[in-house]
Amino acid sequence: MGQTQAADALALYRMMRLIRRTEEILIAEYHPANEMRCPMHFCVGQEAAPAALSLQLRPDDVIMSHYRSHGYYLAKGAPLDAMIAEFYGKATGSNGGLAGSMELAHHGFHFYSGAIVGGPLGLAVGSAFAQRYRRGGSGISVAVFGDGAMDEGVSYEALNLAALHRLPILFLCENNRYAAHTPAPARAASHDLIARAAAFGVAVRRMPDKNPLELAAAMNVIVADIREGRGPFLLEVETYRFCGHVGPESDDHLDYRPVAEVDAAKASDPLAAMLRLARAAGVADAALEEVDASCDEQVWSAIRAAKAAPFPRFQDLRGIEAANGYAPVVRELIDAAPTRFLGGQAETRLRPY
Amino acid sequence: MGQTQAADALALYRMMRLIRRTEEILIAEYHPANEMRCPMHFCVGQEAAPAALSLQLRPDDVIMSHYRSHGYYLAKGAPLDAMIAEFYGKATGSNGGLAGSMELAHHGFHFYSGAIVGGPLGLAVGSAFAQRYRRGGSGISVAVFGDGAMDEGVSYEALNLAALHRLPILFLCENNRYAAHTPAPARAASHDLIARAAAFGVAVRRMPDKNPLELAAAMNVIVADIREGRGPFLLEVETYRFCGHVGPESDDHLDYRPVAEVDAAKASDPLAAMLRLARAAGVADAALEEVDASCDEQVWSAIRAAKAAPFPRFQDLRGIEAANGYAPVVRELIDAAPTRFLGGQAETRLRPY
Amino acid sequence: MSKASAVELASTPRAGRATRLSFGAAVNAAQRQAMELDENVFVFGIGADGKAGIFGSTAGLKERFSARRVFDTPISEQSLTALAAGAANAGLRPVLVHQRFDFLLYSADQIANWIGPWRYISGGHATMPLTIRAIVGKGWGQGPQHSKSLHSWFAHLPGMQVVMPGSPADAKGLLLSSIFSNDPTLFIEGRSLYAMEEEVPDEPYFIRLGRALVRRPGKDVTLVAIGSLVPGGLEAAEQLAAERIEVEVVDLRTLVPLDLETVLASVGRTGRLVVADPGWRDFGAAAEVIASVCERVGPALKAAPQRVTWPHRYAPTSAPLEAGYYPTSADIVRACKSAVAGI
Amino acid sequence: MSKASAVELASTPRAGRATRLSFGAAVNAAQRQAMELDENVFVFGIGADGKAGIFGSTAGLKERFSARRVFDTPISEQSLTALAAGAANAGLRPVLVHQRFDFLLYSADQIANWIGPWRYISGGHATMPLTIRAIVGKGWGQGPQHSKSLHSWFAHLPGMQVVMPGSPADAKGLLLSSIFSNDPTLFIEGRSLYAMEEEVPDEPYFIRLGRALVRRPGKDVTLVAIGSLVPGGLEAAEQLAAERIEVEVVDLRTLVPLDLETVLASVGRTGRLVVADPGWRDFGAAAEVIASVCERVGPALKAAPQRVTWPHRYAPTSAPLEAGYYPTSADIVRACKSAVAGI
Ligand SMILES: Cc1ncc(C[n+]2csc(CCOP(=O)(O)OP(=O)(O)O)c2C)c(N)n1
Ligand SMILES: Cc1ncc(C[n+]2csc(CCOP(=O)(O)OP(=O)(O)O)c2C)c(N)n1
Ligand SMILES: [Mg+2]
Ligand SMILES: [Mg+2]
Repeated sequence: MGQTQAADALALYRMMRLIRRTEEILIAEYHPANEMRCPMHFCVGQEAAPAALSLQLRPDDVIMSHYRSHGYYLAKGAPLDAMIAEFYGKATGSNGGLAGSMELAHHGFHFYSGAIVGGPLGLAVGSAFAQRYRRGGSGISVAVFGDGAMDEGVSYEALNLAALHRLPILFLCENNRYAAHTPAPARAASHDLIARAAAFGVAVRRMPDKNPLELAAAMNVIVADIREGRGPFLLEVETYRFCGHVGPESDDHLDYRPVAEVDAAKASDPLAAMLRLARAAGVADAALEEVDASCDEQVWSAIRAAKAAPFPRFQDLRGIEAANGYAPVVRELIDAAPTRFLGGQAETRLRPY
Repeated sequence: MGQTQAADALALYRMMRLIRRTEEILIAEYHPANEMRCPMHFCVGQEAAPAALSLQLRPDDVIMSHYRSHGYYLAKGAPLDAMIAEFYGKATGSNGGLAGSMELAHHGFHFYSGAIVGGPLGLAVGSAFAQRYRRGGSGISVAVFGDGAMDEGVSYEALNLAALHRLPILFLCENNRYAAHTPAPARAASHDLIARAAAFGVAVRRMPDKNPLELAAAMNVIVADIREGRGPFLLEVETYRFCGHVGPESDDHLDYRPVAEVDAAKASDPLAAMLRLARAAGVADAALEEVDASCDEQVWSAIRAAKAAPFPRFQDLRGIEAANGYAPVVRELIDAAPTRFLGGQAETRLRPY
Repeated sequence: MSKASAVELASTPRAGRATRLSFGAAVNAAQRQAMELDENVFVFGIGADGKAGIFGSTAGLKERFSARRVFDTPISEQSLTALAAGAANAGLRPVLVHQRFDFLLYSADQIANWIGPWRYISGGHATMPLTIRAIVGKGWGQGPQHSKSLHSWFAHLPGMQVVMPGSPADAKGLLLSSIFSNDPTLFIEGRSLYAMEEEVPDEPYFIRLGRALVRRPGKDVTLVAIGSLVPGGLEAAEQLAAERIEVEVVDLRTLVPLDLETVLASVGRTGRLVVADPGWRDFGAAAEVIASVCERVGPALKAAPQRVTWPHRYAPTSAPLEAGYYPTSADIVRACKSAVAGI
Repeated sequence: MSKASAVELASTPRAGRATRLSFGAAVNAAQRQAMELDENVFVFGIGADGKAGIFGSTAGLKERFSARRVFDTPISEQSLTALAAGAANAGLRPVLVHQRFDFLLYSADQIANWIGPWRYISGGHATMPLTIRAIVGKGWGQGPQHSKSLHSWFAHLPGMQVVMPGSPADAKGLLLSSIFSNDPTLFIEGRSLYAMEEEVPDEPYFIRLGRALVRRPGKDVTLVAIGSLVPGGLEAAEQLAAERIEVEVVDLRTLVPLDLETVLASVGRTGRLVVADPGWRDFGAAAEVIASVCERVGPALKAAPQRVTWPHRYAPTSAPLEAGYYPTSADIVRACKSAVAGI
């Protein structure tokens, strides 16, 4: 137990630290370089949830995330280089430079995201449906979204469908108290988000992110239940965004959240807490230092690679856009009997009109 | 109290009976006449809720209803003649023959309906918003919808908005256990509809419709609270549809609901209950018989008038479609200084491009 | 404009047995065979598993394939569409059915913001092989909320295919191709076509998306007919033949991909263009056909192109107003005549 | 085609003082004055009451008019649109703001199924005087979900007005008219126009919806320019003037009502048509302009009409791809030249 605890603590610290440093370095690089030409939503302060999730996931699991997605991309194990290249708009990006940060995806790693609030919930219902439909596998789908997504009607449809079909899906709601610059009280009279999900028959729980080890332990049980077919679960994680809503700049000059609130949140930084927990769990200082150094090196190396990589070419877009053809099963049929694939038909006199 | 009770009982019986007979006579007339050429959703068996509501409403209240609306149209006090003329597609219809049954409305009486499931909730939020915005008045808005509308995401947005703005709105959900031919278990894992609304901070209650007097008494308290600014309320009425989902035909041959269930529901007909309750409250038989006779006469007289009325003319549509002009405040400005209403402008060289 | 090239009717011979089927039955058969061919195909939508089976188009499928692959749903168009999208991305081939086109408007966000861009946005890695069937109501007072056909909306979205069959045999072959296409497809069925019958090959067959069909040759005017106006177009052509006006009827079959080649070849022969489109006039699909042709042939047309569409208003419910609302073969006859006269 | 009639520039003199304003400031001023003129006007949307004020377009309004009339919202596009509709039916004049056009797609049902048909369906009794402002993102990697402009979708709906200003002064006058129009209006603002400055009259004024503006006379080719492509169109015309090609620039201002009269009069003079439309090419707004013109003048055109639009694909994020994506004045120059050459 002590050993697992230490291993988990190290893994959690490693992932949180990687996410934090990725964001910090990108923020620092954004303007001076002026080469990342896409809106980016950073997750500084919100690293605990993706890190805790990363310990639970398998390759055949699927993540459908909102746009504040960098942490979840990394949590799914997708390559940092391809992510940063994507931000630089390079051909080596995980989407070939077409998506940028807001619609970051890595198909091979079953990771997807998008800017439209509320979208991920329904899509994850679809991938969970496919996982269940196929039988055999024990893959699960994770929908990641902010508290703002709980304003959108589609989210309730998705919760209902998931419960109705008892799908293997984790709804992971990051409640950072704000939707962009709109505080919760301007968006609802009642803020008990898990009560809303529970009313549809979805199992629920609310947890703070101040102790990432506990968060990971809770997720471990939840995900195991989901894998075993006990149906969907909504986990609301109470968290806080240290950085601005979008872009590398702080937006605190817009006075949409109290200074004291921001300060208090930063003072109880989950990453700092994780560092303490790791030490307490017996992780050696050397290991922690190695993590710190390696995270920075990974990020810088990805940035160097991204800068050196070629841009995609305009002419390649046509290939992507061209119709994508037909399923193999049909292509076989066509080969077997080409006449079945009718380009046209004999003149037809239709009756009755 | 006894006198009020008797008066209420008579009024309830009158409205329920009028709705029932309207539906029954229209059902009988539909095919033989073949002159009502529009899909119609009858509400036989579901008369208690509209009748109970009718006792609470004032002229400046607004109803936004789903398509199973005939009872609510009458409950709002709108004229029967104009409704039946609308079904016959006549110029004297409340919508000039454009709407038929599915989008029945009477603007003068602030009654509206439509076929798209879920629509009425958001629209009623809008009219309630206007009622509150204007101050002074004590008008309320009523959204009427079936249990099926609780499948649509937009409904949760509407509940949330109503609670957020503490709007004067009654959400009246007729739970007849089916959405068209789809039973509740095929639509949700959890059927506690009021729990869903309560999670948004909306006050809620669930009631059967077997005792219309009790239903009306409960609505009376609820509506008074809403008028006094205590915020939105969702009342779920447990009811049952005796007729087919759409059209004059029964659809029970489609085997979507158990015969025993249908029979049991019909055996505890709320209209029959209301008749007993009225007698018990001391309403004289003569008064009840007068109601019966007068209801039939009203419906037949409306049908005769509808048949005799002219059809709308195709050329009149253009007038309705033409742009509807501008607000009086602007028209005054234009009259005062016509040059302010610029048909064009001097050539403009725009910079920067 | 040259009239040199002879009319080429595509006339691949059909092998095997055929059965006289209604449009609805042909749609049903296509889904049945698609599900037989591929375990990944499933069909869902409000009423999909009921005895009535969405005007018969899904009747019997649940009994044949079980509730796992054919199921009823809550009234949740948005998330049902998202379910289809998520499942398609995972390799399934969902068929989502809407009894009325109007209902799918709830899912415009899912289609325009997610499904349309999905493959492109992924850099070409992901795919989205789903089919959305939408039935367009017509007549008996369907009115403003049960008779819309916004096919031009979805044809305007890059990445979406839009299919509009005009006959039972086409419905079957085009639906099979839609289901097995690797791109998302909106498949639009005119309710008024449902009773139409035709010989339909028994075997599964596939009509390549993006191939218009010259249903009738003619040298005087090209009539591009779409979906539920195909029968009226053929009727008009027959009537006009009696008056020695030869109409070439091009059944467009799919709005996207748009087979402009076939249309241009026909207009090249006739020099005149009429488009019959079962939708609203302004900013609709007919405008695209006309604009595409005019861009390419410009002043070479012999007469101004014409549109025969629904008038630019919502369908009124009152029976006489409704009767005057929908264009008929007589309207197409009139348009063709004026095109021919307007040399 | 006759060239007889001289160019008539609409040139009503402006009375009173004017101030140099950006497009965003002009939009802000229009709302402020509308709220001053009429207590029934209110403004809401995500971020509407914030310090940033939706790119400045609503900044200061809450301070001036209180939270009752200017307020922030949950992320609930569907019900916000329905709120506007219900309130408008009751006689208020709501202005609902979307930071990005893409977000309003959630409310396509409310617009197409309820708002568009509302007045008509009521037999003409009810009204729906609401305005939906939608800002179209452009550049800096806005990508597929932040840069759509589906103006043609809503122009296709009977009962909807669609307004697309191309300059600050027009933005103010058209927005005031939209707000005080008794019909529902979609008001589309190019984000790329926000910094553009112009003299804008201080007083409230109203530009009648459905009046296109000839911004520059020219005898060789008619350029119909829409919304954010108006500046590029004028720039192209200026460049071409140096090469002795005189472009008549018609700023369409509103898609619905469509001022075909002004367009036809111009094409009557020039015989050539290029349409610059800031949206996707296929089944888009430019097709309607071309089809409407060709229907009426047909073979009388001197050259094939042309479209300058966004390519028919989603906006790519990568900077060089994005730079190649949006049409520029150079593309308009090319189209006009080829129209003139293609006699
Ligand atoms: C449908 C839609 N409406 C509005 C927006 C604009 N928007 C972008 S982020 C955001 C706030 C979302 O807040 P939340 O879901 O809590 O996530 P957070 O940013 O706090 O992580 C909004 C309103 C959007 N992207 N999509
Ligand atoms: C958006 C939408 N989807 C589907 C339909 C088709 N439809 C018409 S009525 C109905 C059932 C509605 O059930 P419920 O709300 O319970 O009302 P009830 O008919 O039982 O009174 C359905 C699915 C519709 N009208 N609108
Ligand atoms: Mg948030
Ligand atoms: Mg029901």
